[in-house]
Amino acid sequence: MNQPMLFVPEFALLAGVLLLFACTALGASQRTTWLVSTLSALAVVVACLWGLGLDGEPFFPGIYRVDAFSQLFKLGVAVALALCVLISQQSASMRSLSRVDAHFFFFMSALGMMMLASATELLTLYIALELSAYGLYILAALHRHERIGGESAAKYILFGAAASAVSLYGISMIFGAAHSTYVAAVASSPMSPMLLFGIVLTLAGLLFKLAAFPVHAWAPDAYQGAPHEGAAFLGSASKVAAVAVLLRVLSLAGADAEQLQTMLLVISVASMTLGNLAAMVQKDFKRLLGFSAVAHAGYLLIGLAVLSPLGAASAIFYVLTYVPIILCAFIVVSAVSKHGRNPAIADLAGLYKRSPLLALVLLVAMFGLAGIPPTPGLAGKWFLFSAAIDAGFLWLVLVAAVNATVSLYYYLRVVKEAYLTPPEGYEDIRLSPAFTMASVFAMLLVFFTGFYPGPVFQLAKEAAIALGL
Amino acid sequence: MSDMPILSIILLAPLVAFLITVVLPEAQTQLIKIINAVAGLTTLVLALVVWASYDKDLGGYQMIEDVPWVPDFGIHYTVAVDGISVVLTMLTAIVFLTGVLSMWTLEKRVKEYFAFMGLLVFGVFGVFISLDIFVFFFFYEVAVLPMYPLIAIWGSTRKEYSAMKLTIFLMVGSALLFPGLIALFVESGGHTWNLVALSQAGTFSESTQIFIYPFLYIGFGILAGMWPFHSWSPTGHVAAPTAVSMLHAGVLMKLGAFGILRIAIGVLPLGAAYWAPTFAVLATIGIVYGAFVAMRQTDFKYVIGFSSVSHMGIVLLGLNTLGVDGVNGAVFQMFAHGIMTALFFSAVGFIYDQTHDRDIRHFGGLVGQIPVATSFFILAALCGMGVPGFASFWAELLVFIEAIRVFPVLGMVAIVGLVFTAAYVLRVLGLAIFGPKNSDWDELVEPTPFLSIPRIMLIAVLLFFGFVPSLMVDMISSATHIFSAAGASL
Amino acid sequence: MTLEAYLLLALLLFSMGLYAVLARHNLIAILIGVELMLNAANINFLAFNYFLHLDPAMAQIIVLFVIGLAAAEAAIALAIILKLYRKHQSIDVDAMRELRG
Amino acid sequence: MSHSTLGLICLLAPLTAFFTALVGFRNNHRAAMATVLLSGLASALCALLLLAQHSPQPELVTRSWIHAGGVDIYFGLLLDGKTLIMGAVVAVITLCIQTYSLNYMATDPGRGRFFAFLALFEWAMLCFVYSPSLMQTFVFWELVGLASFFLIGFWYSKPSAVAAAKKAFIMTRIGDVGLFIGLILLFQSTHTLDILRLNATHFETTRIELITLLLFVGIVGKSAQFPLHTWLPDAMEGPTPVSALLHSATMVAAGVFLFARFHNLFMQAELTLTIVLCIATFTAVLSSTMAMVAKDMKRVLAYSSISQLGFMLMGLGAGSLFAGYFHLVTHAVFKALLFLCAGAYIHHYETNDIIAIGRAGGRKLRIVTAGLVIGGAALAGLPPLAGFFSKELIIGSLGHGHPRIFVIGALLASFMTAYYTFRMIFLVTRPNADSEASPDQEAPDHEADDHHAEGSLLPTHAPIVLLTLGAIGLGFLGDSIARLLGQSAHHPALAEMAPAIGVACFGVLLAWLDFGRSAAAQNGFVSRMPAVRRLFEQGWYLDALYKKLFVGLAQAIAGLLFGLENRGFDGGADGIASGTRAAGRTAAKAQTGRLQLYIGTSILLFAAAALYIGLGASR
Repeated sequence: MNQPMLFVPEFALLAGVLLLFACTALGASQRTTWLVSTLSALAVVVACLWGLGLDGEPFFPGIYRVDAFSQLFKLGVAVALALCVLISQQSASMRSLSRVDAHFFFFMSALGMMMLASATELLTLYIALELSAYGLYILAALHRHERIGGESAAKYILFGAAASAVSLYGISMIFGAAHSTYVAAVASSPMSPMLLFGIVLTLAGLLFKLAAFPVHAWAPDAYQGAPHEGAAFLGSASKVAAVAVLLRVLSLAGADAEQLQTMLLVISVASMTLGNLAAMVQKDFKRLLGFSAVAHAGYLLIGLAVLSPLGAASAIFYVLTYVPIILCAFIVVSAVSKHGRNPAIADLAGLYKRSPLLALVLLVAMFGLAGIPPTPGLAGKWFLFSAAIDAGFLWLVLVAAVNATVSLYYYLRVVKEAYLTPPEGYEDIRLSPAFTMASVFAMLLVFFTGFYPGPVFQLAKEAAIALGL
Repeated sequence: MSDMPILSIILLAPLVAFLITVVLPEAQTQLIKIINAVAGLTTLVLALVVWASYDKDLGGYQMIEDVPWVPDFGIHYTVAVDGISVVLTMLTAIVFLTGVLSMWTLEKRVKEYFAFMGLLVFGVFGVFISLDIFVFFFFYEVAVLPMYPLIAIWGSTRKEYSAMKLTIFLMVGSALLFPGLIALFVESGGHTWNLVALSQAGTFSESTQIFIYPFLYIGFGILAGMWPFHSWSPTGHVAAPTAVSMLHAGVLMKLGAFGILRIAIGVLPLGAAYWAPTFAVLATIGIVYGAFVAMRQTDFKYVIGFSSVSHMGIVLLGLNTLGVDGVNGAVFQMFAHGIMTALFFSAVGFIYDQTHDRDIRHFGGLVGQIPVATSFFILAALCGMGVPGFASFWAELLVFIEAIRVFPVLGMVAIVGLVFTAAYVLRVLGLAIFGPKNSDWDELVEPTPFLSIPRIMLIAVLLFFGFVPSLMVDMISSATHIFSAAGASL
Repeated sequence: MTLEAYLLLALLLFSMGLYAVLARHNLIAILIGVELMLNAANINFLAFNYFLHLDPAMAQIIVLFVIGLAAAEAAIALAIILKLYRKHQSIDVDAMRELRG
Repeated sequence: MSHSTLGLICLLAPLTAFFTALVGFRNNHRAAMATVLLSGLASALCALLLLAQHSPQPELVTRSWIHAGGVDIYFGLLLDGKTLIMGAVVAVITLCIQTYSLNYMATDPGRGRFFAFLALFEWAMLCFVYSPSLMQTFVFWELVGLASFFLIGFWYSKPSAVAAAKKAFIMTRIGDVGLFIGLILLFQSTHTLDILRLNATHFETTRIELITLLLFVGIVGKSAQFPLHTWLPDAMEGPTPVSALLHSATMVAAGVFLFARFHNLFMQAELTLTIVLCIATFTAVLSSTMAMVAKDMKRVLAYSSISQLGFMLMGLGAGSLFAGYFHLVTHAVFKALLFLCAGAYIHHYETNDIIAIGRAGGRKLRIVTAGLVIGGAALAGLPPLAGFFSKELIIGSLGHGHPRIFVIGALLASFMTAYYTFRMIFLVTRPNADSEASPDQEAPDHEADDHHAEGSLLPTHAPIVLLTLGAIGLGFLGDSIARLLGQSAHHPALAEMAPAIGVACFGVLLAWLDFGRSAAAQNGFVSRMPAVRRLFEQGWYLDALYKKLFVGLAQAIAGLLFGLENRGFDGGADGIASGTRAAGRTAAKAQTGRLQLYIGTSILLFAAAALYIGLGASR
């Protein structure tokens, strides 16, 4: 394969970035920008689909790997990106001045995420991590109702910067212990306390991206404070990228780090329990999703902690199928939101009457998050739990399953609000074609993967094998 | 006929009805009802075809369809029927059709109602015919969750609380099933989810079986209304609308018992043998407990709800005997109880729809006011008491015969429970159906012939298998004769 | 000086940065603390590179990149802090307690 | 016609009639009644034909019902002496009562339903009688109970009738449980439920004693023996033909019939037989005492039924199949007669009170009164009526090798039977002139007469006459019945009979002194002892005791479990739920909003983890 061809998905994305930059610079209208951005995102999806089979190292050896693993994650990011820009036509929750710029930041951040999936060198990884984060920091700050937007963004960036500093400090120790920043070299170097020390500290920054305990506190705030589309991107693409990079880094920790596994298991249990419990009492729908994201980080960490090929494949499957599900939720958030305000759970009242399609989308999202078939949530949990039991962690599965039960309580509360409460005092919602399209597309993805998880799992498994586990 | 994927067609019929219902505009209520009735009729006809074409002498799993689903994880879409599945598929089809017909007068949010119901039935069919653990669980969850909106939207009496309670209880059951079911796969070497392959003797060591079995038994048992995890069931019954109660008690609770039989006992016979005495005690407590609590209830549906706890106790006791007659009886009881409870709820629902009252003390002498409608209730009550001539008599007989053999004391206690069953059933009859009439309800009207159809169908089935039980027992025992060998070796 | 001394220096710098992050009330001071932490990592890189006799370009490239990234990060953070200041008329971290629970 | 065809007609005619009458002719009483009557006629004819054509060997017609696993259940007909006699008795008496009901129920709005359930009862009873297997016996035993439930509770708007029906069903159900367990144990011991084969089986002692005791529990329930006898008097809440048919002549006899059916088994169990004798004797005496003070005509007859059933069981328990069985047959006839007569009075005078009937001029219904006297005499065991022969045989069989206490008990009961029977007869036929009877009371009499003159009296009188003839003549058929049963008829010597005749005559005499003679105060010797009278009137307070003890206990347990359900299970689940929500609130509080706290905790935890892991690896 021709070397530059390996970079096609990134090129497509880069082209999108440049186009959008041009739009911003030339003062294009909001509608034009949206069209350009949507078409570019579509092109990126196509490029990623085309690029699924690519394999090779485009630049210097050992720095940037294009393989089944990276390409699958790029596809995930691209799909998330496409859906997010598709619903950003109005962006009622953003300041009107930023609505054009937001698309640029989407693409920038997505570029960083795609590179994260391929990075096999720690500096590259760090740069990609930061690149992906900057766009998100800015997006998080664009909420029209700035009071919470400013606070959440400030907390997000300062917390993120501190975490990334810790990460970098960790990377410096890995560098010192392994004498190299290449993942392959680190993986083959002898295990030393300093190396492990470095790995743990590096993980701090990466777990921050996943919103796992104890670096989860930004998530509910940022979900709540970011404009809806930004939060959607934060909740979907960022999660994908986080899993990608965590899998890369953990695969270099090797198999003999039993304590590392213990730590990840503790983090997993703490994340899911804390996230689910706190989500139960939330009133703001987006904040609820933020806490639920913490809980899902916990589920994902099961696969990451087990770190068997099956565990990795399950985590990949889970996070990829999680994308359309969480986007379903944010589509509803965005569509229900009035004048860009954050919808409380009570604002979902009577959705079945106000917009049956949205109600269905919400139902799919909630069932998906709760792991109820025919959404892929069940298959995802099933695979993750299989990996855990395969590794001998029956108790973990029990804890996770009880957690899933708790989570059902608040997901059903949302469903109840949408389907039971009469729509008094709320007017009907007219969906724009873009929203209808996004809804249908996201639901199709959910149902396809739910009814027929085979192909995606196959891709996930190939990705896990490509990871070298 | 043999190369037609008849099981998949049965499975897909409610799904197709679901999809059409979702697509149709909300105002087309009549069309939606007709489509669902057609789907119900289709499944019933096909279930009859399956019944007729199942070769009882050959036994085992027949009409197998096998398609890789998640090949990288050994998951196959494998469906097949044995004698037990045939019976339960038939039960589901009957309850589906009669459930649709019972809700013919529904006017509130018709489209969504039938959509959820179609989804639920789809899941139930899937459970009864699947042979792959993942597929089984997939359908199991599909069947359980629509109960939430069905009860919460169309129910009555603390409907949201009940719906949530029911769902959470069942999810706790699932929480136990997750580790239990997956452990089967892992412990067997991680190659297959196929139930037949996993059932091979020697797949699991005895200690493994003993460890995993309670996860599965309790996990499924919660859905089967197993004492002491039963309290979701009466609450749910009371809150649910008629057809949902019918499906809930008629079919859904059977999923739990079926899961115990097919997976817990089928795959882990040694574990079952180890735990059987313990769980038989719980089942017996359930029988007597349900009857006693039913004696104090004042709501029609609570009485029926606790009678379900009691009757499902009989099913569970039968399963725990691990003997061929006990299991035959248990499966027969699943069927009979399914039809009977559907009839019960259908009859009560008819009365409730007119009166919006279910307190038995507010009624009296109903039989004089609406003799036809109450006669449905009386017949269901007789069946509930295990009166001969109704299907449940034979079911209970078989269970008790085996129970006395295996657990003499428990068996006797369970039989003594029959007295209390009679007591609470007659209490309801005496208070509400007979006795001095309450002239508040003089204006009650009889069901139209069309509305009587589903009830008459259910009665006909009960009487038919009450008079010709051999048809049923032959079918069931074509699957359980394998069981007897297993039982003997224990 | 030995490697250990440099590492200790870096650790000290990191701790000072961390102290600033945790103890200062001013958001900009917190940001500066983060910069200190990043520079601690930079010292680590250079020290390791020097004492372990690795390819001399490696750590320099890393450090240059990190400085660039830190600057970009600081720019974004300052922008956000500025925005916050406009709304709240304060950049005290204790004033940012609306999002909780 | 072959025997199987006859048998099938005999069994299926009532079933068909039941469904036709109940469902088909729901709104057409005439057609329903006609159908049922026709089916009754057909059954009676077939049963009689079968009896006439009996062969010495038992015949078996069966069809498999369930065959699976270890269970093989079949249905069919067993034609031997016991079943043929009983079948004929049941069919004929049912026919008589159906005919009688034509008048009795003529104006009842639910008469179609009434006849339908009569047909259901007949079907169940005949299938029970002709049953070749214990399984079938049990099935129809239950169905007989069910039919009886519906017939007792026929006037469903009367709370007392509903309560009586419920009581009857539950109390017999208690017995059924015993029978059911016994059946299952029997099946497990022998792997068959075939009656002929069971009777030919020899058992190990303890096992058969357990099994027969359980079977006897069922008999106690169904045949209303102490301590489960209290439902029978209440069952008189049903229409009188029902009482005649079910609760005196046939249904309650089912228990005794079952005993006779398994006589061979019971004979193997010494202990059971002793218990049977004790209970039967005690019941006979106990219920006779209650009959002596009862004022309700139907209640008197009901108590007498209980005591006569006790007599039958005494005979059977004493080892004489023939004695018990013979009494079963004769009792069925004369008790049905007595009830029909009672029904005629009650229907005519619209009261159940014996004294009121007498004062209203009961003896004016001549045919009825004749029937009452003859039936009563038969009941009292006066020669040469039917009851005399059978009762003599029972007392005679008790005399052989059994403790004297049983004979004394039997004689005591026999004496009381004669006393209370003639008390009733005298109260009806010789009303006290000094009583408060005023000429006005004649008036409703005439009205009633006119009222009934509209319909023919034939349906009322024909059965009475027929049964009167039976009560007179049946006693002389003892030998043929014995032959059919395969037993030798034992004719007790006069010396043996003397005490029994003596006590019976003494009883009649005493009744004459207390009630019959013109100067009598019509206040029995029992009534002169108020404490005893109250005791007897209240049925020895057993009903109250049961109500307090068992019903109260059951309700207490139910209440306890009800509370457990609500507070324990429901409350527990709700408690867990609210606990989780509280945990949720606490967890949400951990999100303090303090950025520095977030960062500090995170870095602290990660540093700790790094140290733990790093140092752990170096160890």
